[in-house]
Formats: sequence, structure tokens, C-alpha cells
Amino acid sequence: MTIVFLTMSAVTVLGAVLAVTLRNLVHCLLALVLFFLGIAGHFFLLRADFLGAAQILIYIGAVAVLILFAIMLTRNITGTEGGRGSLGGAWWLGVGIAAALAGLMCAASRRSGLAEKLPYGATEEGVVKEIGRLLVTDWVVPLEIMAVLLTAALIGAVVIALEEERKR
Amino acid sequence: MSNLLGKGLIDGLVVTAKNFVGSYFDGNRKDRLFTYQYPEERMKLPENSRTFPFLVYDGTPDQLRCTACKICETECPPQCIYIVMERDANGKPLQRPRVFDIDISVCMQCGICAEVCPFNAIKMDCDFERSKHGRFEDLLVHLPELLKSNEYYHQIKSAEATRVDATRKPTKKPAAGTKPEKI
Amino acid sequence: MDAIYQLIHAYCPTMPDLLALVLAILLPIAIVMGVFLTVFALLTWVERKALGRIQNRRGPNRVGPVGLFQPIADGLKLLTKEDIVPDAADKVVHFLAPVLVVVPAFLVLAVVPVARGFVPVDLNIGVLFALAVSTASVLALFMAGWASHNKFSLLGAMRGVAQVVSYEVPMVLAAVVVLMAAGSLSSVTIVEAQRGLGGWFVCKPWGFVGFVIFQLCAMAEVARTPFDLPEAESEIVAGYHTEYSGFKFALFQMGEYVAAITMGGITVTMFLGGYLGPGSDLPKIGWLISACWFFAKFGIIVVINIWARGTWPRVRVDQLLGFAWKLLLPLSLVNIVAMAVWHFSPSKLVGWVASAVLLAVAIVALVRLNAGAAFEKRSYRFTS
Amino acid sequence: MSATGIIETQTLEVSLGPQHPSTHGVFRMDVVLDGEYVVKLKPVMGYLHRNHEQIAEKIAWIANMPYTDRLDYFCSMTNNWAYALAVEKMAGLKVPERAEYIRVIMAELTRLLNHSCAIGFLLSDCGAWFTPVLYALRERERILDFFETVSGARMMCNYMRFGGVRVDLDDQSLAMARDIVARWPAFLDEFEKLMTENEVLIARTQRVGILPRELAINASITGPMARASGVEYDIRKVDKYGVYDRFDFRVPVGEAGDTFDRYMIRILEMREAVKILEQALRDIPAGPFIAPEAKLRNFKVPAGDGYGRIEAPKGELGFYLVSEGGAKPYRYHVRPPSFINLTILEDMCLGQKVADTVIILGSVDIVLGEVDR
Repeated sequence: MTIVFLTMSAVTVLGAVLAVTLRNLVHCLLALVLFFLGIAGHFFLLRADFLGAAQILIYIGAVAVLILFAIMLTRNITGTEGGRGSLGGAWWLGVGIAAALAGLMCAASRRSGLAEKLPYGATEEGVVKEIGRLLVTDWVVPLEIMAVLLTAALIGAVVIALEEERKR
Repeated sequence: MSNLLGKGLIDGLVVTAKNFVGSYFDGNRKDRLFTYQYPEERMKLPENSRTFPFLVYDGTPDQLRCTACKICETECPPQCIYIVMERDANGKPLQRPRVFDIDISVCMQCGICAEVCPFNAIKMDCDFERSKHGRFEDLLVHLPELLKSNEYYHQIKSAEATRVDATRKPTKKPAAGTKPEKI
Repeated sequence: MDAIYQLIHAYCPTMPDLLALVLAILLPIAIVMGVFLTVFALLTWVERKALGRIQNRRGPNRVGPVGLFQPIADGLKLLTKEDIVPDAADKVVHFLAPVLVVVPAFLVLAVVPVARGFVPVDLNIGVLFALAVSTASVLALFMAGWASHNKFSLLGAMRGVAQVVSYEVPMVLAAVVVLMAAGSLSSVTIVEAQRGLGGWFVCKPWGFVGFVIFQLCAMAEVARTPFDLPEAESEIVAGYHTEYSGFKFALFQMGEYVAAITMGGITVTMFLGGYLGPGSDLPKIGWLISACWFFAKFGIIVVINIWARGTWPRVRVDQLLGFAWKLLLPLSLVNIVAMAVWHFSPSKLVGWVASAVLLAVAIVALVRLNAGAAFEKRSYRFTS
Repeated sequence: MSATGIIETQTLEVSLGPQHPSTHGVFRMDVVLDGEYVVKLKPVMGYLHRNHEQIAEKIAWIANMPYTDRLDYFCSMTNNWAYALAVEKMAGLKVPERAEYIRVIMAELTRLLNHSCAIGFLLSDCGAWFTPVLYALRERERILDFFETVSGARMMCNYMRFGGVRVDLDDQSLAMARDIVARWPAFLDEFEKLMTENEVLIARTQRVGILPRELAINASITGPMARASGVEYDIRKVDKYGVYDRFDFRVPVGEAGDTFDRYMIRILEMREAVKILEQALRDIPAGPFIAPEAKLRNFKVPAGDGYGRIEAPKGELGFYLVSEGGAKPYRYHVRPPSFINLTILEDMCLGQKVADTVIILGSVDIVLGEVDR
């Protein structure tokens, strides 16, 4: 298992590093996908199958595609230009912010006791059920807030699209 | 659309299903499966069909009908015929070709040469299997290959050949200076 | 896996444990790959033959008896062909794309229960896994289209990405109904939930609508006619695989086919009762009968695919996306409500009628809303 | 992805053709795309140019006949007829009645053949995976068999002669033609059932590639395309050439002028052509099939010029000839319908999507042999 974990971690880190260092934006995106895959692998390794599948479905199936469309819309569509500025002199700033964020998240999750609340003891079959149950009981308010937010975004998108349609 | 939405899609499916099933119960091949499985089965070509020209001879190959009059050479639309008349030792024309070449890579199988020939000497063949390996020399057909007997002509186009024979009977070999028959 | 492990132990007790374990892992993979690659090869032949007959042709009939060896000949031909990579292409991505097309397609096979007691991996999130992994093919499409450095490829890739992403949504929502009914994400549990006469989910109003939505989405997901826009040959040559040749092209074809096969397998599992059928529970030969049932049902999906391909024209990009967002998505949402109605209704009959009426009303309303001005009946005048 | 004030996108220039599956030959469209929308389209022709007119001015009048076969290689019969008509006008040849009937039969069969294939390929461009084309080809095969029996060649018929036709129709071939005509309505019904009411097809073709009536007239569009746009113009009715005034037939006219109308007009025209064929095959008189004074060799046309035109399946096909009284034309000019009909491709395609340009091109029904000459 350790070997698998180490390989997976190496791939994940490699993906992350490549995502910020590569010069071609599309290559960066593909590296990012590699990173997402690594994370999904970690989830599977931890027997969190549901999270792993969700990671693939949402991050690779949706988020990566979203970024892809953003790149295609804003950059040269055939991708011929390719290059962009190098990492720049302010790389240490990014690293600092990332470290701070990571520390913050670790501290927060430890403080909140989230770990204890999660259904560790549940059987494989039960994990999904338990997650579902928690989502509509304990965490129903955040879920609803998220739903409202997404609905608002959806309506906004429709409004923008309608505006374009009228112009045409 | 007055009728139900989706009816058109279903109708199409019905038609293709009928064709699918029908192709297995197709007695008369021409109804559905109309392709010929070429090397095994060949199409029966109608008598009128034409591919490349050939020269007709009566009896033996030296009795060919062609008199090297060069009418076909001048009338040929893509100019793919080349004729040189045979001459004897004194240089007197002998009323038959020494060279008769047809470049079948240029020939467009229109059949005008056969139509204009006043001696019924050049006719259109039905043989379509003329592919060769070379592009230039192999497709230049010379006199010996062009010669086909009248029997062969009868074999591929019996009605037409009989008609031609009937018109030719009085003059077996046209003498020099014979007026070409009117077309 | 465990069963095979036990089996190996029983027959070869001398075998080292690690080897037995590896064998137990590899054997099902080998069987599944072997079976489905054969199915793939056979299916290309069946499709070409059937399309030929639909179109009044004979289809392949030269290689082997009735052309049966045609797939082998095709494979050999593609293997020996020159592999051309365009000069301006992004070499690495261009190389990776065909590989990435095939991998997710085969990964999905892992959760398809082909026969009773035979599923390579009985994941407790089987269906979700299948849907998630099949999404990953989007990326391969994009990589192929972008790396080829060809405008047709790029157009095809962007179409493909938009299409797959759009159809993913109603597809998952259509699957939700099944998950609600079975109360599980595991593919085996879903199949077992469909036991009994008329127990197949497709025999219920919500199940039928879900099946239609799922089937349409599956056809779109794997780019089959009438949704084959990413590779619409009359418009954008060959779409994202325009610049591929040789075995890479074969990999694309294989990836697509295998994806179509697995999608068919998932559809059968979720709506058509999977391997269930009369005789599938018999003690000794039950597994064989159940496998036959699975492939028979799978055949239905294949027939639908081929038939549609031979008949219907292709839709346009905007119509395709509009179809997904304006018709299938709301319908699948209504379908979930219908499932809830079914679930909470006091008796079976009430549930039947209520959900059926709800769905019928929704379908009529949605079709009216979308097709209001779209189709007009034309009349023509004649002058003489 | 569209050009709006919100997001500025780049346009993409795509060259559809000359090697493209659905440009119907070696034809190129330089399309500028904004996302999937066409903002500019330039048809590029000339890939199949083969000096047709120059060749014609170098060879005898009759030697040109086989060359006209190769203009619109789907409809060699009508090409022959238009050329023969022009020469007959100049030479003052009278065509015997039987020959006129034979010509009408051949021309209308050509119309059936051309229209069925044209809509077959149009549907194939829509993505109907070759099924309609093969159904059309299946029926076309019968007509081609008939042409081969009569003229000796399936496509390059070279059948018409100045003052008549080359070979007479015997009873056997007449029976063959009657059989084809009798079968045709059933085929049309099958074809229409396959596609006409198909929702996908309707969504793809209705209100796509609209050609307004005024534009059609101004651009001198002819044939089914003009009639689909509501222009009541059919040379068979206007000129009454040949013996067309003896047949009872109607000319279908469309309203919207979109791709769907162009598809339907072709189907309706086939139904009318079947009517003409039935009458012609019923009434065909006995008599000579070629004018007795017509001759093949040493054929000279008196000095002057002449324009012969007919309603070819694709539109007005005209030959403008100038003679100096010699054995060759002095000037030879072709007015090919598909070339003229193609000139307004851009007007029809602007604002449509890439997928639509292909079917609009398909609905114009071009043959590159005729466009480029």
C-alpha cells in the first residue's frame, strides 16, 4: 500500500507543479487534470469510493471542462500562441499564500472536530447513505445556501444568454 | 404539423426495417440488392454497350476492312487515333494501315469513330476489363491487338453485325475510290 | 475476486499465495477484456452487415465466411499503416489522446455485471463510478482535437466537449430514479432490485421515461447517430480524429465502440433487468443462462443504435444542446418527482396512474413549449 | 461562443474543400467562422477546369457532343439535347416527331435520375448516413440500365444527334422505360415516408438557407432553386421547345425558398416528370428517328449565331454558339445552371452554422464538371 500511496502522491505533486510551471495554458490544464486524478486516486486509496468518483465526475468532468472553455474563449482559439509569462519574480508570494491556506485548513478541520462526525464506522454500503442522510439533516442549511447560490448563477447565465439571443 | 410529433422518425424506421428484412427475401436481385458481386458474377451487357474500339477483319487477319482512310482519325474528338497507311516498295499507297494505334488512356469511348467509318471497319467492343499495369505504353493499343474477327463481332453484337453484313454483301472489298456510304 | 481466489486455492493448493492473488485479480480482467473485445469485433461486423442490408447493400462479404473475419483484416490493415503525426501537432498530447480514449471505456466494464455472480469489481458506487469514468473521455476528445492542430479537429473537439458535458446532466438525473428505486449505487444490487414479473425498471412509467432519456443521452455521450456531431463526416471531415492514422485511429474507433458497448451494458443493468430472466437462477447453469439474457438484452440496445444510425439524419449543434437542456433536463427532473410520487403513493395502482399522468403531462407540455413554432406544414402551389 | 459585447471571440478561417467529403467534388469554400456561425464565405471554383470551351472551338461540331456529356455528368442526355437544339436552330434542321418524343423521354428520365440523387445526397449531407442515397442509386440503376441498352453507355450517353437521336427505341426498350416509370411513384412514396416528415430533417432544413424571390431573380437563378423561391419560371413552359406543349403537366412553386422547399420542389417535380413520361410513352408516334437530311461528317453550320436552351434538371442550360460557316464552332459558350446557381451561396449561408453551409450547398445541387467546365 505504501508504494501505491507514494506513487500516487508523486503523481499528484508532479501534476500540481507542472500545472503552475508549464508555459502552454492547455498543457497546464492537462497537468491540473493529472493532479485531480491523483486526488481521486487518494480518495480511492482511503476507501472513500464515493468521494473519488465524485472527484472525477465533478473536477474532471465539469471543472476542467469549464477552465477549458474559459481558455478557449479568452485565448487564441487554435492555441497557436501557446506561451505565457514565466513564473515571475513573485513566486514566493504564491508559495507563502498556499502554505498559509494549507495551515489554516488543517487547523480548522482539527478544531471543528469534523473528523469525528464523519461516518467512519459505517459499512461500504452505508457510506453513501450516511453522507446523504447527513446532507439533509445536519448540513441542510449549508446545502440549501449552496443550492440557492447555484440557482442564482443558473438564472444569471440564462439572462445573459437571452440578452445575446435578443442582440442576434 | 398536424400529425403527432415523432411520427416522421418512426415512419423512417419502418421504411429501413422493411428494406432490411426485404433484402433477405429478395427473389429478384434487381429489386433490392442491386450490386453485382463482380469477379464471380458479371453483368450481361446490352448489345449497344460500348467500351473501346477494335478493327474488324473478315476471315483472316490480313483481310481487314480498314482502308486507312483516316476519317476516324480526323473525327475522333480527343484525337486518340494515329494511322499510317501502308505503302509498297514504290511508295504507292496500299489502302490498309501499317500503323493503327489507339491510346485508350485518352479514348473516351464515345463511339464516333465507329459511326463515321464508311467501311464498317472500326467497331466498339464490349470488353471492359482492360486495366494494365503501366500508364503509358501499356495503354497504347497497336494494330495486332486491335484486330478482331467478324465472328467475334457477331458474338458480341449479333443484331448489329448481321445488319452490317447485309449492307456489305454486294461489295466484298471496296475498291479504291468507292464513295463512302451515306450516314 | 474472492471466489476465484478460493477456487485457485482449492485446485492448486501448492501455488504461492501472492501468485494466486495476482491470478485472482488478473483472471476476471482477462475474461472481461477477452469477451468484450470479441464482442467489439463482432459488433463492428454486425453493424456493417446490418447497415448494409438496411441500405440494400451486402456489407462485408469477402474475408472469411460471410465476411466474418473482416474486423481482423481491418485491424491488421490499421496496424500496418503508417502512423502520421502532423508537423505542427503537439506530439505528446497527440500521442496520449487515443490512449486516454480507450482507458475509461474499459474501466467502465469493471462494474458491469455480465452474469449472475460475475462482475469484475462489485463497487458499492458502481453506477456512479461508471458515469464518472465515462466523463473522462471528454478530456481525450479535447486533447485529440487540440493537439492535432487542425481546425476541423478543434471544431469537432469543442462540439464533443459541449455535447458530452451537456448530456451528462440529464443522464445522471435519469440514473437517479433508478438509484432511488434500488436504494443503492451498486450495480449488482440494482439488478437484484428488478426481480419478479414486470420488475424491470423499464416496465414502470418513471422507468420507461428514464430509459428513453438515458438511452438518448448514452447515444449522445458516445457520439452515435443522430448525435454524431463531433465526427460529423459531412461537415467537419472526421472531427477530432481527422489527423489520426494507423493504429491510433483504430484506438479511437475501438474506444468509441467499447464506450458504446459499456453504455449499452449500463443501460441494460439499470433499466432492463441486467442478467435477470427466466432460468437465470438455476443452480448449475444459471450463470450461463443469465449471461445469455444479458447479451440478449444488450442486443436490443445494439439494434436500436444501428437502426437509428441507418435511418435518421444528424441534428445540428444548437438543436443538440437545446434538446439536452430544454427537453431532457426538465423531463428528467419531472421524472424524479414522478418517482417520488410513485414511492409515496398508498397503492401500486395509484402510483402507476399518478406518475404516468404526471409524466405524460410533462412530456406534452415540454414538447409543445419547444416545438411550438419549429415545424410548419408547407403547401405548394402549381402553375401550368 | 458568439460575438457579443460581452465576450470578444476570435474568428476562425476554415477551408472547406477542395478535399472535403461533402463539397460534391473538388470545390472549396473559404469560410470564416465565429464559433459555429458563418460570417463570410467565399466559393473557390476552378479545380476541375478542363478547357471545355476552348476544346470545342478546335474540333468538329459533332465531335463536341461527347464532350457535353462530361459537363454535368449526371445528366448527359439533357446536355446533349441543349447542344443539339442550339445547332439545329442555326442549321435550320427539322427534328422528326418520334425523335422529339424520344428526347422528351430521355430528358424526363434524366430529371428523375438527377433529382432523386440530388435529394439523396442532400440528405446524406444532413447526416442520414448514406441510406437515402443508396435508395436513390438503386432506382437510378434502372434508368442507367435503360440508357445503356439504348445508347450504349450508362452515363456518357452521347445519344442525341443534330436532327434527331442516334439509335431508335425498339419495343423492348420502350417496355423497359414503361416499367421504370410505373415503379417510380412507389419509390417516391417510400422515399418520402423515409424522410419528408422526419422531425430532424425539418428542423435542419426549414428556414435554413433562405433565398428571397428578388435575389433569386436578380442573380438569374433558374431551375428548382428559383421555383422553390417562388419564381414561376420553367423553360419547358416558357419556350415550349421540343414537344413540351403537348403534355399536360404542372410546375410546382414554393414560397419560403429555404432548403426544405428546395427538397420538396424536387420531389414534386419528379411526380410531374412521371406524368410527362406516362403521356410521352403512351403517345410516341412511329416514324424516322433522325432527320433524313442530317449528316454526321462534313457537317457545316451556316454563319451566324444561336442560343439553345432547355430546362435541364438543375436549371437553364444554354449553349451560345457562333459559326463562321465552317466545320467547327467559332465561339462556343455554355451557360451552366449549377455555376450560376452557386454564385449566391454566400448570401444564403451568412448567419447560418457550418453544418448548414454543407446542406445549403447540397440543396443547390451542383456538379463540378459543369461549374468548372
